Amino acid sequence: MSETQSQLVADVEKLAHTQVNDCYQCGKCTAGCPRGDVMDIGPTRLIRLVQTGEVLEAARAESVWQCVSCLTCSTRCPKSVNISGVIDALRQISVEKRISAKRFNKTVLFQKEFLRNIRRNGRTNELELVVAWKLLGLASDLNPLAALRDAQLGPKMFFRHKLHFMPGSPVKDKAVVRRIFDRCMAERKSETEE
Amino acid sequence: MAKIGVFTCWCGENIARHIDVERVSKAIESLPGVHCSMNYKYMCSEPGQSLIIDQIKSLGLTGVVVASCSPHMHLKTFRAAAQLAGVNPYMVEMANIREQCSWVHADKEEATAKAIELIRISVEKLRHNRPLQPISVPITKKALVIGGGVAGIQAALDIAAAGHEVILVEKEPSVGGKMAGLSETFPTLDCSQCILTPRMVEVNQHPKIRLMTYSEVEKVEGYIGNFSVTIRQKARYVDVNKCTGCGTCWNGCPNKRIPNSFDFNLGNRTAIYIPFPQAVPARPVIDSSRCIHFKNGKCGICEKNCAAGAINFNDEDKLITEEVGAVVVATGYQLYSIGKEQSNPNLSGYGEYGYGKYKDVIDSLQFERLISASGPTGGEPKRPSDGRVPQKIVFIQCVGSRDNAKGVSYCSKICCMYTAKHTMLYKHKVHDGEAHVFYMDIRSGGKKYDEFVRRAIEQDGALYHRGRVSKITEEEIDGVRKLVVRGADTLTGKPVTVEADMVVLACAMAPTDGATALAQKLSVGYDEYGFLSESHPKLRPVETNSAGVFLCGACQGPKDIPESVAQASAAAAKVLVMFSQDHLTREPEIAHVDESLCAACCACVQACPYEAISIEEIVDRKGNHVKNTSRVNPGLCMGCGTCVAVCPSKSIDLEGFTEEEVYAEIESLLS
Amino acid sequence: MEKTNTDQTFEPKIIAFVCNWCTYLGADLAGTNRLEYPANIRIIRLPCTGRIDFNLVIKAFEVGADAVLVSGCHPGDCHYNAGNYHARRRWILFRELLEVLGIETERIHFSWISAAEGAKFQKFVTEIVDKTRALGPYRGYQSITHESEER
Amino acid sequence: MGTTEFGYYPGCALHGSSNDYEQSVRACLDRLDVRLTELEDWICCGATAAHSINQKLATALPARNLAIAEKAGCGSLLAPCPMCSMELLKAKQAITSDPAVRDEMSEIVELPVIGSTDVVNLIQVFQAIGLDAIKSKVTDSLDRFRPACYYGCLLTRPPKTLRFDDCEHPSSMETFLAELGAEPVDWNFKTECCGAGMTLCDPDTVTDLAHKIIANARKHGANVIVTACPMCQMNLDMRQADVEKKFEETFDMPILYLSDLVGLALGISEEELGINRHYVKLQI
Amino acid sequence: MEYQEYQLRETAAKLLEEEKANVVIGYGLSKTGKVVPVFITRPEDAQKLVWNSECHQNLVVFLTRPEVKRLGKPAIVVKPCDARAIVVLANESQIMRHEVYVIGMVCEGVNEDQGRPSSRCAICYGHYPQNVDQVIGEAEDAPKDLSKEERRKTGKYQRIEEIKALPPDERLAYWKREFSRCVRCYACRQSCPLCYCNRCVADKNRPARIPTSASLQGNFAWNILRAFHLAGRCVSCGACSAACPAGIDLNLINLTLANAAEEQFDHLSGTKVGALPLIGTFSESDKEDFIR
Repeated sequence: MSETQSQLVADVEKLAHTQVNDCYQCGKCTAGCPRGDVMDIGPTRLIRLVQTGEVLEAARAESVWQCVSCLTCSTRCPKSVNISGVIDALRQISVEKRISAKRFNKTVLFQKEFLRNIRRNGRTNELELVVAWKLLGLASDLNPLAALRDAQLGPKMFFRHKLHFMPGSPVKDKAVVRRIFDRCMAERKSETEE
Repeated sequence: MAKIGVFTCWCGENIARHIDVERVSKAIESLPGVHCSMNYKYMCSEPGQSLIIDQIKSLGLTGVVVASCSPHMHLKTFRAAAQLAGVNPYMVEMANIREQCSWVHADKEEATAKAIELIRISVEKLRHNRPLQPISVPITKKALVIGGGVAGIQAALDIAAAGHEVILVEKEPSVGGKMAGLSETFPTLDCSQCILTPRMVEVNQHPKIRLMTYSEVEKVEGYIGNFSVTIRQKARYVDVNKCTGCGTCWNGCPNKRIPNSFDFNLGNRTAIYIPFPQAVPARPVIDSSRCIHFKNGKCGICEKNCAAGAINFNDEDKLITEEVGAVVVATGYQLYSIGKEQSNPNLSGYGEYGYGKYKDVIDSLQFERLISASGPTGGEPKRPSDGRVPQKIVFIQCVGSRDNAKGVSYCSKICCMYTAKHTMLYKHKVHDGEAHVFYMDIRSGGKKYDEFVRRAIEQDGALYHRGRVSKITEEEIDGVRKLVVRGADTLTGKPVTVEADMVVLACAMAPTDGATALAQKLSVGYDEYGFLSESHPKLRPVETNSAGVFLCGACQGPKDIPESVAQASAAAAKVLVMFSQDHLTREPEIAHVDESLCAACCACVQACPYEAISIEEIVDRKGNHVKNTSRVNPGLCMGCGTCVAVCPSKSIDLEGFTEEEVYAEIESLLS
Repeated sequence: MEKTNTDQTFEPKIIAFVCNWCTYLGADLAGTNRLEYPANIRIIRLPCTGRIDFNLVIKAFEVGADAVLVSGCHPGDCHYNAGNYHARRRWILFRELLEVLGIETERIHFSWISAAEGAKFQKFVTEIVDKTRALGPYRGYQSITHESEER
Repeated sequence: MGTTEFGYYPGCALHGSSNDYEQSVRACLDRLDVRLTELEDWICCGATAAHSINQKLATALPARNLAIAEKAGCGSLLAPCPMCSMELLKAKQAITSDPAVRDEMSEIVELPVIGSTDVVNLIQVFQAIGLDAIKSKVTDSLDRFRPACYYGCLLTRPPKTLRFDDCEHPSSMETFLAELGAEPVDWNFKTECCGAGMTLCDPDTVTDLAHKIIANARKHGANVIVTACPMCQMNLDMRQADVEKKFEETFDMPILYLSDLVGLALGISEEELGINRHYVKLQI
Repeated sequence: MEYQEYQLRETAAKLLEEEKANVVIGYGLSKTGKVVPVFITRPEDAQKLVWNSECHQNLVVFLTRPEVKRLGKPAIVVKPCDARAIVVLANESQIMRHEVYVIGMVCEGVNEDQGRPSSRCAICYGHYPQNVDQVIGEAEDAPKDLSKEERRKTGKYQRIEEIKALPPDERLAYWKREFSRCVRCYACRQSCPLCYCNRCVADKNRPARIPTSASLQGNFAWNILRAFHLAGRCVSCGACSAACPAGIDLNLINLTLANAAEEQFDHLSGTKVGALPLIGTFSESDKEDFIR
């Protein structure tokens, strides 16, 4: 393993608060994963890649973004490896290194937009978010029809008084939220803030 | 006046390369008490030893210091040599100038200087040493074997075969242990009961063996060669001497639907019962918690039917005390519980496998009963929920084993083998059935073992998936209840879902529940899981640190039948070595009390790890109380010296490491 | 003069009290594996850490030790089941006593070293020698002894 | 019976698209004399996005809310959304188990935080009120309901952090609803994930997962699914039409909040509880 | 206090009359009017007993003396702090508890010589006697007991903290100054109710663990030995400090260990009947941070 590789492994372990070498590749995470059957690289193999220093290859995997963060894997792991945490770490690394799986550009952009939304408002403004999402969908060279499909939900929700233009009670001290974001993001080189 | 000879060894080049041996010899000559100082190439060799013997004889030496290797290597050798020349063996000291000097210090000057000091320490100690006489303890040549499984049976038979009396205590109503419940055994597929039952009968009939079933060890006192054991013989309510084992009672008992624990509750038994047809002794027991007579005083059908008049509803537990010289512990194992109930608070169950919730999820010992000819289904694999013959069985290995999060960290060693056996036995009975195995690694080291596993895969077509199972749910599919097993195959990297009729969990092997309590009674150590500790993992595998107590079988760690039997014979051999003499010689390096000075504050009594110290009353000739004092039982003391450290008045001292000797050692270092 | 001179060539005297079954064997193993360490240590072999009385440590300082090492089996591994647990409790209290008296506790080193830990023994001894060398001779306790002699 | 008090962290969902949940919780707890004090100026917990993008942020955002709760002297804090509740508890664990994290977080969020607040979910609030107290106010029986209690993935996970119920076979909702007269069914997907986190990004998977859940509940005889999670409710409710279309099956399975069912037992109207605002109509 | 004294005399007379005790060990007056230990064997002499603020001596030390044992079954007057020593003696099987009748006085604090309040009273563990056969005095008359925290802030504990705050060499220098005054008269040993060995190690010469002359080295060795032998046993009665002719506050060392025993092992000696010795027992979970 090269030094860069071991550095990356250490980074993953630190972010996920776990030891990847504890994993003995039993496959229980893949077995219980609700997305296991559609993933390109299942959780067991993601951990294996990290074990062997191939963090970047793992971070490129589509499965990193297919994960629904349901924690089934970590909960049932016989070695108490925080698999879900490792996947979160891989997400963070893939974003920072701009190597996330192409097919999930949308998802990544959405997550970023979600955070930007919170940074701006302190709480999520759903309408802003859905609009941004739809714009992203249209702009990201994906099937525009697919994006339009959910657009139907918009009016439906609005009709049921579910969708608001503003959060129920706006955050007063928005500056502090920004400062919290800046402090957390400062330490790591991150491209989330343009 | 001490006349000490110092013999410095070159150990070939080992010592001489880094230590100037000649200079050492010279420097030692002038030390007080040293009468001669010599060196030789190999002190431990025959001529080396002769040199020592000659010098003792010609110079009339009273003590010997050998400066050579670690005392753990050759102290015994040199003590024996000194004894040959008429010097008390405890007047021999060693200075470790090899392992702790020449081998670890490169600078010859420094090493030589240190060697001189090390020898000086030993000389000073020796000047204060006292000759000691080995302690002789008489031996009761009778052994107690605890546990009547295959290991206990083997140990009992071996000891008895040498002509010594044996008491074999078994807590269940019959001997046989777990092996009696198995169907066939790997890797030969011979019938377990066919090979075991002759041995069971033999222990019952052997004139030298007293078999005490339905009994437990209550208390152990005494020490090696002289244990006093109290055994609780539980009320059986059947007079075994009158009973003929005819079976009229259990056949006539109206209370027929009691889950049989021998079948792991898959089958039923009556309130008066023998656990299985080949039980030894073939004498029934009344389960008083279920018997109608004990509930309302009625029924009594068995009593009426018994022609021998053997039923005794007024039977009571009996306490029997026996004197024995050695104890063999063979309490065996149980399966790690996969349900919510755990005997060990560090463990938690496997909720995701639904054991206890889904009837057709069973453990491996239950499966053994299901395919055993003497089992509740007569050997036909029928699933517990509806009696259907399963067309597809999933076997899951490493349930509880190698699972730090919920179970135990160790490998249970036998599951790979018996799971392969299970798939074969199943396929032999249900030819078109499917056997799926989820495993992590196949561990099949042993004679004909790996061939056996391959046979299951290659010839009998068991389908092995390398991966653990995450969840089992029960679903009705096409009108049949199925267990949906969600596992993974890490070799393909994909999840695998199997809709099975039955699931068999290969649960971890764990020590029996009472094992640690028994270990405490015997002062035997045990690990975090409750497996009893052997004295040395390689060189003393059947001894314990409690002298006179030996181990065999799965109470010491996961083990298969051949290993258990081999270990049982080894334990028996150790007992026989002990019994080959009338007296036991023990190292005299034990604690002793200056009773005139002891204030009986009891600190040592509390501190002793072996309960070897007690408070005794001293009386004068007329029987008047003079004082109390602590006293060491030389049979129990192992010589750790903890008592010395806690004694405020130092009225207790440890032979071989007395206060005087140790202070002399330290003072020799005065600069 | 003498002071600086001795300090330059100062070789600490270290007395070790070790149990026969773990640390003594650990030291033997260091030898078998030829793991070198400084020659400043003198081992006193005792059956068990349970036997190691605090008096012995004081005595070691009285004879001029600059540091003392006390070592035995890891908790749970005692050859005599529990001697090391007894020792541990005494050490905890003993350190409190030394602390208030101003006897430098950094000159008394406690450790668990098993029969398999030859390398740990080597490392531990080397560290102690280096540390003690840096601390210099234990003039504190030695002055007690010397003043006694002068009187 | 006196008034019980809880601090209240609604989270974005309850002030956004799942405001029917807030309506239901408030109506229900009001009837039970529970006073909720909303945290002053709370902020978003960060949800999945924060721990996908920046781990420190994933601790800092909930830590800020914990700090606000501590400043307000709030002992028990109700977070009805399991995602929020889990994020708060994860942050609490990080803060209480490592003083360095505690100090760092106090600095980042500009308020001292020690992790002293108990974060509870809706079921725990009902448990705290006590069955007897609730039963004494029950007016209507729930005997027409055969609920499949759906805990989702986050109500019990990670078990060592949440320490709530059995993570494989939870039963607290069942026990509770059975006492109110409902007949909960035993089914297999109590803790299976519905994929709500992906509802916008990957609708196909979500419909698959939702189908498995609704179909299994139906198969085991349920006539309603009960949840205590706004995302699960929204996902199973809003997506049900898509599921029915894709799998060509009709379910008409109402997806109620736990507080909806409790509210009905307490005699609160469907309108007050906001049940009328769900997609799938309640027709039982 | 007068009423307590009256009750005490009545009790003692009755005990002797009914032969529940053959000797009452208590406080009386010497010819010069000083409070001294007295051994009352006749009921009519019970009037000689006194109880006042000068009764600072711990009489428990006499219980293990052979010459006192010869007087027959004893009753003894104790203060609450002294009573703890009885519990320790019984736990260490030095006395049969049922063979001693213990009269516990509710205590408002006592003076040392020259009328100064005793320093041990500043760290009083309780004014109401525990584990005694009879209590004389009313609980409400006793001053309020200090909490553990309050105790730590007063008297000798404060002094210990001061010493501990010094750099090690100054600490050592302090004790060197103190111990250099020790003349090895062993009054500390003589006055201690818990020093009951038949022959003290200090008096044994094979090996000579403690240099016998009053050298600084010997004094250090002796005082370390004494302190450690009392670890987990000392009941902080202060008898040693009071007895020391050189005026060394020996109790400070004992208190340090008593404090450690309480903090680390939750062991407060003499407060629990049947307690096992602190040294001589262990727990697998004993905590330390210095063993490597």
